Amino acid sequence: MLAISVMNGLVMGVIYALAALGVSLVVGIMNVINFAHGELYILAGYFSFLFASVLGLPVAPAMALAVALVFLFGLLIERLLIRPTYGNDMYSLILTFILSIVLQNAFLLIFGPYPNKPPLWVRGASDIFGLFSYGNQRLAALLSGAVLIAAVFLLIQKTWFGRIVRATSQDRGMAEWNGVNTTRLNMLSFGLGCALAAAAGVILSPVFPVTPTAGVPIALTAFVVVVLGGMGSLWGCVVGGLLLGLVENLGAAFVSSGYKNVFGFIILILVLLIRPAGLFGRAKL
Amino acid sequence: MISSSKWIGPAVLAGMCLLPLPLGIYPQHVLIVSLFYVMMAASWNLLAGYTGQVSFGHAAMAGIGAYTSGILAAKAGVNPWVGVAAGTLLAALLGLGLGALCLKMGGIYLSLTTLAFSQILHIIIVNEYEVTRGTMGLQVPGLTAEYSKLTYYYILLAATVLVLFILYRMIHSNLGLSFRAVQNDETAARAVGVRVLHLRVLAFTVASAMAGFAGGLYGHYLLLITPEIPSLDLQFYVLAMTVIGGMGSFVGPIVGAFAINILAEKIRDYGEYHVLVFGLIALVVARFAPEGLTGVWRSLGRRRTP
Amino acid sequence: MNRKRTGIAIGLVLALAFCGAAAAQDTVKIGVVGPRTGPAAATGAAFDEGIKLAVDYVNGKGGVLGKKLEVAFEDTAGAPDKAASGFERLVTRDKVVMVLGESHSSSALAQIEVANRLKVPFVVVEAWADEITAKNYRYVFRAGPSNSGVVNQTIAQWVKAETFKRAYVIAENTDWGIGIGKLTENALAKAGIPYESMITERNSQDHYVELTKIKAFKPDVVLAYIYGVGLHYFVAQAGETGVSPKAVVLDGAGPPSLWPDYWKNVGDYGDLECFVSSMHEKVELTPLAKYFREAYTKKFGKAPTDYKSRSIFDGILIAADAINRAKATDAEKLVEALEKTNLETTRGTAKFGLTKGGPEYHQWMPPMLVIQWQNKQQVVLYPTQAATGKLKR
Amino acid sequence: MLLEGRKISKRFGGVQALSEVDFHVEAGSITALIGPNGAGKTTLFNIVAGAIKPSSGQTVFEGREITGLPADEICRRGIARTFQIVRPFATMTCLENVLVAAVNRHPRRPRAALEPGARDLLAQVGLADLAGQEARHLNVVQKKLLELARALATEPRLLLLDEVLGGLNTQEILQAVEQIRRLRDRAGITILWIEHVMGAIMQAADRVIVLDQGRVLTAAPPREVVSDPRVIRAYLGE
Repeated sequence: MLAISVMNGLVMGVIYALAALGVSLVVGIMNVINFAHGELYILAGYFSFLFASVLGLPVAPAMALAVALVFLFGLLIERLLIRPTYGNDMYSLILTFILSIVLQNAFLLIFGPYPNKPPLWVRGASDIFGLFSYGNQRLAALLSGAVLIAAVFLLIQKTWFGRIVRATSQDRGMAEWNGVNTTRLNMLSFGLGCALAAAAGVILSPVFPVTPTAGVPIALTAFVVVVLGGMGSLWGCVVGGLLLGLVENLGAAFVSSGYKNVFGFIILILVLLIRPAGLFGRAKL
Repeated sequence: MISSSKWIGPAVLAGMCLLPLPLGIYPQHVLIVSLFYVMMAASWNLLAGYTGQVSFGHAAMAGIGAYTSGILAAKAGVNPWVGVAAGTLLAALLGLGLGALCLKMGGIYLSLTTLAFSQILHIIIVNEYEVTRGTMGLQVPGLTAEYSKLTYYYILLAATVLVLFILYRMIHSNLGLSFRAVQNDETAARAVGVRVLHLRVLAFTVASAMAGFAGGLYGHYLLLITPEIPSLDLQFYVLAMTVIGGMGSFVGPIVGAFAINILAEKIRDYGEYHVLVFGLIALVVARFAPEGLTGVWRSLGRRRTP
Repeated sequence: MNRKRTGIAIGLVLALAFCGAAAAQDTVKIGVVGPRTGPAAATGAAFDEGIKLAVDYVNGKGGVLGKKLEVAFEDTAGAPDKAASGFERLVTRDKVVMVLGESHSSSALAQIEVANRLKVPFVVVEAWADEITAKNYRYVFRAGPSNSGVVNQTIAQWVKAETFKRAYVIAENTDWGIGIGKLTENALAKAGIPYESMITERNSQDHYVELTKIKAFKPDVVLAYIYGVGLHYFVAQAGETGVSPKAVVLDGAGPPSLWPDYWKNVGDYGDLECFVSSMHEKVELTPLAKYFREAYTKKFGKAPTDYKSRSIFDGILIAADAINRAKATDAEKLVEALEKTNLETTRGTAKFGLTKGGPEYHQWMPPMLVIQWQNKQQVVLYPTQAATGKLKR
Repeated sequence: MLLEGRKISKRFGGVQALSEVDFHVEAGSITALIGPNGAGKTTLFNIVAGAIKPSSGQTVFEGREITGLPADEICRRGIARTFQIVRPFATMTCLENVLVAAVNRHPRRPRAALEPGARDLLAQVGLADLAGQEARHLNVVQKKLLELARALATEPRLLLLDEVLGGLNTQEILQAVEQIRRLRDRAGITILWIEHVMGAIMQAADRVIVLDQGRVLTAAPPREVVSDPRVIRAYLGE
């Protein structure tokens, strides 16, 4: 019981962290919460289902194409909806909230209410140390999620783009003063945030099929993780994601499975009360 | 502002009193639902439009009102009117608590906290189905012994007038001046001594009480309370109505609530697209006409009669 | 200055809104309620097919009262509040004379209150909670399974017949799930079979934790009362966690195991799963059942799978028959005619119980089967006299 | 001593905007705050007015510490301000702009009782005719005057003026300076004044504080300040 709950917690934690990375990146740089983050996750799931199951592409290119398309879609959203609202965080929140409802209903119209599922990468289940049996697809999701998170860290820590991102999220004014084109940077990082949502979507949709409204809990969890870890802190996302995954699954196993998701929200409110900047956050409110 | 059109308030009120008489049961139902949304949107507007607090917990407050009153009536046989009062009070207290909790935070944190509050409430209602009957819906008694659409219409109309009257008085009082100052420029408002934090908590408490009140009445009208009342969907409707009507204007949410509800009925004839259509309208309005329909109407008027 | 203009605007909007046109009265309209969206939207699709066939059938035989029969379908989304308001909309706006359908018990329980208040006959077709008929409302009928009927006549009998040793009952948190779960527990206790039970969230996508608890109990049969795609997740994850095939999983609702997405969502873990159904391709109880299969195949170019399309077909036939015998669309006369129903349908002869006091009042219980997927073929396991094969594990 | 700053420092990210600034303002004086762009003048204003908190140091007003109090509380204690870039309440009328300040000074008095006073203030700054006009329709000079009236409606004992003369022509500058003097002479309001127009300061100020690169360069009467080589160097560079 304990072993499988910890395992579940790890898998979900990695996925939460991945979904939250995108939110955190955008918050850190643009101070914008993208409410439609979950819907972009779902969109990527639908795309990869469409390319792989309907058009018959192999799994890997279908996933890559899905992520690329969502990235472009993210650029479009930034250009059309977010850019005019800079300086007014509330307005971008309202706009993306409306966008999330629009996307949900568009999905309903286009794909119907049924769950859709891209093909599995691997079939069957494995026996883990004789403790429990675990779906292979979930193990694959865990692995690829971890690899992707590592890649994002490399991107932020080691590249030219990452340096600009770090500089801007620390002090926007200084970055602008030093010649950073923040308009381009905003657009790019918003797109990257969306692409991270999409990556989480293509990894997880073979396990949890996508439905028009399945993005809501994903986005909510991502917000909880971001606040928990501290807005704009990437390490915070990973620690927060894993923590949340573990707490939820242990809570579900030993307290009440119905209240699984409540644990996350209670943590959120406690963190806001006690340490509003989050575990790794800047003390900026 | 008041002088040239003193007759308009009483005239609209008289019209609203007469309106349902020639109508069938179904249009009457649409009007009653619209009145509920007028209360919700107008009170949410006090938060988002006048004090810049984008709360995602307003529908949850309506849920607090509805479930408090509904559970008291269904399980303890409490008179529904007493229940509605209790629901209003509880919503006000929770509003006060949430408002105070959010004092330290601003902007996005407030939105996320209210979102978390609404989700926690939702999960509790679904899980405690032995008390709330979860997604199955709680059957509750009506406000009157005899069920009549017309009676409910007048009850909700009276409630709406009360809510709007309080809001109008607030907005047009000394307090309202400060509200509008905050809405215009928070930093400048603080600099002239406006107690922004007090105002916020006050607005949160009042708006929550109103949502609880509206939710309580609405539950007893539907006779069935489900987690759809404290849901993000309902929150979206309230937000879309306010944004489309015009955030931060007194008549905006009223116009928005009626327009959207009636439009919904028209669109329903062509299928279940109404949510998508509203979403798109709201998106376009929010992006290109941030002052909403009333803002557009006003600027049109200004152009014609300079 | 602006308020005058705004006042005029409000007036205009209101005036515009109520310029609806009245519909012409050359048809007799009945209403159908069911989920076209939401977790069980497939039921709405099945209802749609059944409605089309039934309307063709009835109008082909001269319609009702010399007029054409028309059906208005209102979506309930599987949500009780939408169900109640949809029901009310059918009666007050579309002016239907009778309402049929529904496949969610919680929705139906909300709707029977509206039916009773508006005094409109309501024939429930596929919502199983006992309370629906146990409330003994004059205007409420059920031409379909009830929880107690399904458990006591079919599921419990099957569990005994297969001599299962340990059972696990998992039920969703709805009126149907909680009700049928409780009835099943009672039946298992009476039969002396050790069991454990739990309630689950019907929209949950992740059942790993629950399945771990189930596995620890070592059951040889799991009775799953989860409706909608939630069942697919449960079946797939039962396979992944190794609960099945050690234990046989029974889908206590039926249709989710027949939906087109079933195999896509559960993969190989779907094989050997059992489910209840009132329809099987090789079991035809009446000539009308044969007609239905042929008409369905001809119209939709595929064989019927979801038995709920046939349930609504039967419901509409019962409604048309009652209207014709009542020679009126008046609610009181329709109730009297419904009470005298004696009509051959696809599932046998429909007759409503008239003894008050229990769920048998205004209830007709059609026979149900237990079927197992064996290499993607449906094999009838129970009742034994209709069986086409043996349980495989 | 009406206002005193003790070792005020403020750091923004990697930039030290103020370092250990000591200064004071005598009651009843007109004190000017000058310095090249980026010297930290507005930052110091914002700290005094409570718009931002200092990284360290204290501000003391009328003998009581006010460091870190919220801006509205500081306003109630008797410090009012104007903004370098005007911030009127755009969708409210001029009268309402002034009334906001008045009703928050006297929360218990009805609006009607406060209106004559507000109209008086508008008349004082020459905006009486525009009382019913929405503030967004004013020109920049009018907006500055409105902000001044609004600040006065809070009935301050210390008024912080941030470049009120920018954009005014010579004639208007003379009038404005006259008005500011009158405020001190007749209403007894102490004034701390950021300004670039040196002529005006020479005319009106009793004392000048010069800020450069976040430090106090000197604080002296205007005549001494203009002949101080350090000040000249700060403005003109080496």
